[in-house]
Parts: sequence; structure tokens; C-alpha cells
Amino acid sequence: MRIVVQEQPFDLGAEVSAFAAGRHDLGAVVTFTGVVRDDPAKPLAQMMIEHYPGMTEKALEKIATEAQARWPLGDVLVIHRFGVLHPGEQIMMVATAARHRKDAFEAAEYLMDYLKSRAPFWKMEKGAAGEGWVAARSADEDALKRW
Amino acid sequence: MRIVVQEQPFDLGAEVSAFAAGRHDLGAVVTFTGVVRDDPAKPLAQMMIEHYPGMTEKALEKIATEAQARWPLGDVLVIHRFGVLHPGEQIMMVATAARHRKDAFEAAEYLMDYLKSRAPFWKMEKGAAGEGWVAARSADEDALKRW
Amino acid sequence: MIDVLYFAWVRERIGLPREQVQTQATTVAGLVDELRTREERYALAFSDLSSLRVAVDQELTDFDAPLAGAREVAFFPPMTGG
Amino acid sequence: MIDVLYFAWVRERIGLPREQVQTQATTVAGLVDELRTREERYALAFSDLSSLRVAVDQELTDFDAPLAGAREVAFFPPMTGG
Repeated sequence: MRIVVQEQPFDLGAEVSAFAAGRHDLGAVVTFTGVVRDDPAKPLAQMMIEHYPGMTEKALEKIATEAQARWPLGDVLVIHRFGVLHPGEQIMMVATAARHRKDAFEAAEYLMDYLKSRAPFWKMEKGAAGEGWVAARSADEDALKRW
Repeated sequence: MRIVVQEQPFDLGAEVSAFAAGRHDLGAVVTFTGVVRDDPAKPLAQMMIEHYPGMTEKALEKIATEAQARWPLGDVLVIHRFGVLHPGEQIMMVATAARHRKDAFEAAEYLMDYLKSRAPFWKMEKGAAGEGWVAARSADEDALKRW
Repeated sequence: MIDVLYFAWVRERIGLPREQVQTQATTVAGLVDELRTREERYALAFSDLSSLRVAVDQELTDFDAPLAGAREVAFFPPMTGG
Repeated sequence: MIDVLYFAWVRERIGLPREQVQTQATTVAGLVDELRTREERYALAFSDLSSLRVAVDQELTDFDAPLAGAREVAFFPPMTGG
């Protein structure tokens, strides 16, 4: 398991290659990458991500540990950035590796569902129309009921 | 949409980076990578993948087109190799990009489920114990009922 | 004349990857019946249709499919890609 | 004395990211009641608890949670990571 919380960008290609490499017992690797989205109707200048140092790492480790307990995973990676990001930049990624694709897919979705609503990150968007905190979506809270 | 059927290896990291780059309207990118698995109890020397040139590309395009019709996807990528592969090598990958993670995850799972049972690839394993064609798993056929 | 293609263990049992076949059959099942009568290796390859899949002109179909206008018929085991 | 931390718009409304608080409260809800009486900005920040989340010693919990032994309490809106 590898949990990274950092301000600087990460190299998605290098992370995926390194994650997938060297383990011959794992047939399935799933990744999810979150990207700062720009809505042409409401142009975004930047996104600022605030987090809770200390708790963030603990929360992500707890979520990843729970995923490893629920599915037979060979490995788990979570990277999440904080600070100032711009449209098109990668915010975060998770990766899961398992023998079978179903386990790798389910574990990645579980990680994302919990990370969304249980890891202490808050997004503020700044654009031409001003700035504001991104509201939590009830769909994200509802997604947890699946597990 | 990009569909690639090739004998040579592909660069997973470069493919993922290129796929995720440049589209600012897509917040979620999911990838699945299939790797040649080696069972320590039954060591594998190599895997040979046979395919049906012409039909393979058509079948993959049909599956990807159907995924694009079912989910609001910004982009879809499918790469599948044929020929001789060794344990730890990447066999194939799919990538999906969408505004929301649920669509990207579901579309990637759909692509994999159909690719497994509807794209004309056949795997032969060669090891110390001899060689044999990999049998289709009934779980893979059952997986299609979900959609 | 239609091209008949074989893949994976069907190719191995029949001993060749493709051949041209002159047929009177109007369906895939009819073609299979003709092929079965040719030689033992064909009879063996086609002994259990439930373990076979068929494509007509590179589209997956079933054994009831008509052959009218078909240029290419392929027989193979269930796919195992991914 | 416990450290009380505020994040996102809770931090903005209260006007500081953390402070040390001397409290007699035995639960998070008790601490909130004390803070509310301090100043208008606290009353405003804590006006609707359903829009707030709380962590005690960096573990997500709820407003009924006891404060016995707690060193750090954090208040913040629902998370929006990912």
C-alpha cells in the first residue's frame, strides 16, 4: 500500500507503469484519475484544495486498509494533491491490482466512493464569476450505501 | 475513439498520459490493464494469443461504439496485443474518460466484459506441464447479463 | 465458393487455418453437416457445437444463420481475450 | 485545553484556522454550545450543524462524541475530495 498526499503534480504515466510492474501474480490493474474540469459556460481560473494535514493520511490509509480487507488485492496506491490547481491538471489517482478484474474494479470504486466523502479535502473554485466552495453532492453520500 | 490491435508491446504510462491530456471537460479517467499472470504452482513459460485479423478490429469498434452510446464518454481507448507474451507483460488496456466517475467506471467494466467474451482472441498457455488453450470461464459469459 | 476459417483448437483439429469450400448449404448448420461428412478430423472438430462459436462475414452469429451472400465463415471456440 | 481546528468555510466564517480552547464541555455538542455564545461569528458558523462534520483526534465522529481525553477537535463542511 502506498498513500501520498502532496502539493506538487505527480506523473500519472510513471506511477501507472511502476504500479503495474514486477508483480507476475496479478492479472488486473485498474486506475482512476481525477482531473480538474473546466465548464465552458462557467470558466474556471483555478481550484484550491484545502486539507487536514495528519488526518488526511490517516483517513486515506483507513480507506485503503478496508479495501484490502474486503477484496484480495495485490497492491493499492492512492495519490491526492492539495494547493492550487488549474483546469486539466490531475488532482488525484487510485490504483488497484488483483488477480481478477472484478476485484480490481470494485476496490477502485470503493476507494473513490469513500475518498470523496470521508477524506478531509475541500475544494474551492475561483473563476470570472467569483469564488466559492464546492458543495458536497448528495449522490456522493448515497454512493456509500452500495458497500 | 482509438482501437489498436498489435503484436508489439505498448507503453502503458505514455498511453495513459496521452489519453488523459488536453481535455478539460472530463473529470474522470478510468483504465484497466490486463497482465499475463504467472501461477507459481504452475509456472508459465509463455502465452500465445491468436486472433482473427479483420474481425478483431470490427468487434472492438462495435463494443466501444456501444459503450459510447450507453454512457456520455469523452473518449475511449482499446489496445490489445496478439502473438507471444511472457509473464508480467501487459496484454491489453482500455481507458474511458467522462465528466463523472460512475460513467467512466461502468463503461470500462462494460468494455472489459464484452471484450472478454465477444472479441475474437484465444489464449494458449505454454509451461513446464505442456501447452493448452485457456478455457472460457462461465463467469465471463455470466458477466454480460449485467448490462 | 466461400472461405472457411478455423481458429485455436478448431484450427489444430482440422489441421489448417482456412480453405475454400464449395457448398450447397443454405445455413451455417448445413455447412457444418457437409464438413462433418468429409473426414474424421472434421467430424471430431464439429462433434460438440455447444463448444463452438461461428462468425459469418466477421460478425458473430449462430448456427441457424443463413449463408446467402456470405463470403467468409469462421469457426472457433469461445473467446478468451482481455 | 484542547486544540480546535476549522477548515474551508468554517475557517473563513470564524476567521482563524485553529485556536486553543479551555472548555468544561464533556461532548462535542457541549463544546459547540460554548463556542456559539462567544461571538456572532461563532454563532453563524455553527448555526446549522447538519451542514457540518466533526473529527475528534483526527477521527471522523458525530456531535454526541465525548471529549474526555481529546486533544484536538476539528469542524468542517462535508468533504469534497477526489
